[in-house]
Amino acid sequence: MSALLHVDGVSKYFAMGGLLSRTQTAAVRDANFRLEQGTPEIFTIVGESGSGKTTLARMILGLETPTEGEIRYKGNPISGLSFGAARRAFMTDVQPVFQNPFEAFNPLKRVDRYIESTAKVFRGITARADLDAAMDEALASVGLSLAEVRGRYPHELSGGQLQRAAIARALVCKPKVLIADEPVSMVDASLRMAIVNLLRTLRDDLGVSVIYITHDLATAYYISDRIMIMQKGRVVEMGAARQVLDDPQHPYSRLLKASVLSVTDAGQGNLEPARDLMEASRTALEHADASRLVEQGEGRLVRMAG
Amino acid sequence: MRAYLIFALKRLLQLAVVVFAGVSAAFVVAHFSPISPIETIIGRVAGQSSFSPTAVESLRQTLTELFGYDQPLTQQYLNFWSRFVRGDLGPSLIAFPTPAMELVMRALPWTVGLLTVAIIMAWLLGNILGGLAGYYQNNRPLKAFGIVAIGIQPIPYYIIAFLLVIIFGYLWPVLPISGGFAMAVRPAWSFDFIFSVLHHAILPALSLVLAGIGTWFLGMRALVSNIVTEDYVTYAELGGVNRGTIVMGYVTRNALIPQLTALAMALGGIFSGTIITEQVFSYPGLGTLLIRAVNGGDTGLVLAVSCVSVIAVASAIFIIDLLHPLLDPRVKVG
Amino acid sequence: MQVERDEIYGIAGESSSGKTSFIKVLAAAIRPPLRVVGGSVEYNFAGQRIDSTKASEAEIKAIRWRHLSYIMQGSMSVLNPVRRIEKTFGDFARSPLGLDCRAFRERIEEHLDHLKLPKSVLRAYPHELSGGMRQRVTIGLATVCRPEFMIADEPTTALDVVVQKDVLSLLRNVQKEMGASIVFVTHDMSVHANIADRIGIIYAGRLVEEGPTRTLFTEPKHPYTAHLVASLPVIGDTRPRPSLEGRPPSLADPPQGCRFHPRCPLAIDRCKREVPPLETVGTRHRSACWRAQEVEPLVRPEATVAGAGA
Amino acid sequence: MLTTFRDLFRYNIEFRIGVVLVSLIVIFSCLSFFSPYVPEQIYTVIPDQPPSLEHWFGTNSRGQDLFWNLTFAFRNTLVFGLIVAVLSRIISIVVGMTAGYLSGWVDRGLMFVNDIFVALPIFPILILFYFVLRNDLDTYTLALIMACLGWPFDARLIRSVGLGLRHREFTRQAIFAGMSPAKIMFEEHLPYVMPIIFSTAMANMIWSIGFEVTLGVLGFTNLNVPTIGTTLYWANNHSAMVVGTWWWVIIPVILIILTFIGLFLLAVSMNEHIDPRSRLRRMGGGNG
Repeated sequence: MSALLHVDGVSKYFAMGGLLSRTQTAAVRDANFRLEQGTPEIFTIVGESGSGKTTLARMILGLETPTEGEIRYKGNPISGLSFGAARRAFMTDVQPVFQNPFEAFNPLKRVDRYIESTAKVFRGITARADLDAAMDEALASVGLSLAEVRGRYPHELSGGQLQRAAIARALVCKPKVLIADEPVSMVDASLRMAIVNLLRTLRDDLGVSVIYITHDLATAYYISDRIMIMQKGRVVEMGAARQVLDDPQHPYSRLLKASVLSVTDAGQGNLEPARDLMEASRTALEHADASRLVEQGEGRLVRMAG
Repeated sequence: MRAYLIFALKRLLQLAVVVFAGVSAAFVVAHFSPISPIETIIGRVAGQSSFSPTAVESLRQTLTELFGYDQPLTQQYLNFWSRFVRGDLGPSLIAFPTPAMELVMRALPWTVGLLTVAIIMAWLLGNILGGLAGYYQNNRPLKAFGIVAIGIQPIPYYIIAFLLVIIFGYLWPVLPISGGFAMAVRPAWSFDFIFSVLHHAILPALSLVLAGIGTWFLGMRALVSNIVTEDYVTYAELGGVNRGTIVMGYVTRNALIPQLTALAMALGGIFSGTIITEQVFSYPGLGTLLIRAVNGGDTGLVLAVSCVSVIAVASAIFIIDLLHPLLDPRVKVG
Repeated sequence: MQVERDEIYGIAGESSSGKTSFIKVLAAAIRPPLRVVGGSVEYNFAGQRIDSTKASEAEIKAIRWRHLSYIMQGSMSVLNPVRRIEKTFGDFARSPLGLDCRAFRERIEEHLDHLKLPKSVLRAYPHELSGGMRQRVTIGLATVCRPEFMIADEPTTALDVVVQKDVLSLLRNVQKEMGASIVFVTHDMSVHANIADRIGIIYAGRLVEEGPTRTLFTEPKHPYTAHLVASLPVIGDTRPRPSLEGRPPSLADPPQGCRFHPRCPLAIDRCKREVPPLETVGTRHRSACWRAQEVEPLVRPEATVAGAGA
Repeated sequence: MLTTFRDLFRYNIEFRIGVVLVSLIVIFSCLSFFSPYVPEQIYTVIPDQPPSLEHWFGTNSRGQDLFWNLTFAFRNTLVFGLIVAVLSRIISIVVGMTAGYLSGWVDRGLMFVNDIFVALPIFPILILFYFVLRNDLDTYTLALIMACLGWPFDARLIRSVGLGLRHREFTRQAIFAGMSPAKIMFEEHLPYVMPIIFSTAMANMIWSIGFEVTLGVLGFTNLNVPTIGTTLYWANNHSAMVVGTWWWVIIPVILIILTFIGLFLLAVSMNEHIDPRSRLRRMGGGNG
């Protein structure tokens, strides 16, 4: 099998401070993973704020250049494609969905403007009827219709509708990979599952691979095929989602799981923080420089000392 | 402390660049003058009075060096800088043979004094009143002051000074409208002299305060009326914190930070306003000197005033910038 | 609704459901253009009754912080950015506590120590602390006078999961120890599940259901609650989760009758015309639905998991 | 943009007063096209006549009808202010938007230049230009110089708006919808900057006209062209206040103050409309 997307030893350092007192912080350190061609999956990157998950997503989208390593799409490195045809071809295949649906569209412009622009630029459609057909098809796949969206301004749609319109915008150019950065964290609870379920439909029905970036282990467990857990820029554990979350190995993964507020024992007031796991994950972070990812079989990787 | 020093050093670098750019610009503008100044000036000086040939020769030499048409451009530029650093821009023309720099240095304290007093008064008064007006939005006198401020604020310095001259010079002549001190008083550290200086400074200072206070008042009022809706103010009110503490420690304290930045940004403009005002009141500062120099065709003096102005303003901005981190703990020093 | 002593009452609702306005009423923080149209909020502090919608400024000021304190949303913006934590403590707690400088300082240090916060935070500015630290400081600030009643508005929303759990547990412990009551507002049902004793669900400005936490999660009697509870995914459970269609109504122009009817799968004609009253449907359990008895949990909790939790 | 103006006119009394004042001044200056006199000619009427039915604003010591002369003066001054405002708006939009959207080194470079311009005391520099150019310093040259000096405050403001917009999600949405940087800057972002451009244009006119008047009064412009500044110059030159021809001074001063207040009210009300926080300081910043 050939790789669709290959993140190969990618690190990103940000320079802090000015000319005289420059320090470097690593947002992402040596991240490796690949999505295969022909097998669409939901690949989840989990981490808290500051874990580097968003930076990694930005690098995959080509918005940020890795300091080390390389990201290849269908074998071609994506860095350096800032403008031009190659960049356009890449953007046709890899599309983003952002966090805040209320911010996803310019409040002063109509929503369909973006869907139309995507269809025009990336699929080269020019005829009015073809454009409408392409837009309607994309909107239908997210449970909306062109009639509902055409001529509407963002404030006329609900958060759930906007997020679906944003996904439709990405789908209009028939991408292979969708990068969804916290797509439901700003959506109201009653509308949230509609979006999450939609991501699953995209994988199953349209064959789109989704890189789902989240801090929420519960939805990750619910929809992901594979999962990658990041702590302060480092991948600490990776593997099949159910397997990893049912039985996390790395102390940090275990801490994250232990910190999820369970609803199954509602009303029990079970709030004791897992102090021992906090300590263990802190220790693991301190010794992270001398650790490496160890293969555990079935594609499962766990960061271990030594 | 070390971080602060690094921060200060960086600002110093910025100051140096501004001074360099400003002085260079002055040189370039003077250099590309279509008028050839040297012989015109020599001719005028020599024709008007009977100076000693050596003085005339020294003037010719200075001017040749300053404008230095006999040398390559880079050399002229370097010469200009070396003279500038030594503080020697040649003798002035209007008060020949007093060095131009000496005239500038004599005028500088007047301008700086007037400017400092006027800025501090306008800034403090405007901010205090504006802060109160922003917090007590239904207070009638403060509302009325706001309307007056909107009326006065856009009037340029010159017109305000001019109006004051009309009022206190012609309609109700109670204050001196010209000069830095009375002719009859000798400059000394005497009560009479100081009183006379203060007396003469009232109108110029008043016109500067009038021109400036509206800006600060309106700016502060807008800022404060925003800050009172901030969470930390709401929270303090919910917490039953003292009114006085909220107004001073929460609202005003936070609003002062952007107002200080605004002061640094406005300084160039205020300086221009000051020298315009000086000219109207014949105040013995840089402004009056500059106009005299222009009317007298005194290139060296015009250059000296321009360059010193650039340095003065840039240094003042530098000092305000240094205060900034002391007022705002969030500014990253370093 | 009533909030008892020594309990945490959770208020859940989506964005623009009116929960923020509601707690403003509780906190006596209503300012124009907002206006209390009717009703009253009665507190019973140390035997004294006070109605926060009618009490004078001075009366309110007298109970503030001593009896009634707040933990606000967004820990970054509730602390004055140019004031050291120490001074902020002084501003809020100095006069209610009525202690002299030394004793006050000792009291605060003791209190912080109790909350497992280092003394050094007193010398810090808010921006120098992490999000979790800041939230702990605001909890410290709200509890230093040992008030009887606290209002907590989304206190953990911006925090990461690990820190969130830590902060919640701190809040819970402080509350238990002081025997205070807390009205806890958040949209996150999983937070409610773990901290609240009872929960009130607000939809489009109305209280639609109220009951003990466990009951609401296992036997919701309002279709909206049923959806909210069912849409929460659980680790170890991959059954499909239902989602709710439509959008929350605008408060300026709410639908006639039951405000939930346009989105409700159980809606009947009556729901479109008549507003359902809040009626008792079980022990301390009330619901505003014409068909409350027919509401079933949409996803049955797995017996084993529920058993393990009990 | 049009609805913004309509709302402002309906709800904001300051804006309404501003519109009325500025309209009156514009109409007044447009009357110059119907003037029976040629502005450069002197001694066409009896000098030193106080205001009367025949000469509404009186006549000056140079034998000119003040009413018609002032229509020319205001036209020239307003046109000058407009040229400066338009030119400096163009510079500040280009610099501000580019710095804000592209950020990085481009931004740092442009803002460095910007900071130098902010720190320069403009008046001595204008004087220096006059000193060098003398009579070559006509209205258009002066307007060009002023435009080159009058953009940095506003460029910085536009940049900060652009910088904020750049990080909004809809900008990234636009990038991935295949829009070019130019399209994003001028179609997606420009609408947000338009109110600022309008508001700062008013403030900029106050600023440039203030300097023009000052230079004119000091006699540092072409004195044969009637402007507000030269009008006051000639009044001073003939010691109008001493001689008693007060109308020669008072009327232009009142009119120019009304102009300034009108422009200022437009700027302020627009500014408050955008965001009360976006500061008023620029207006005082370069007040001359």
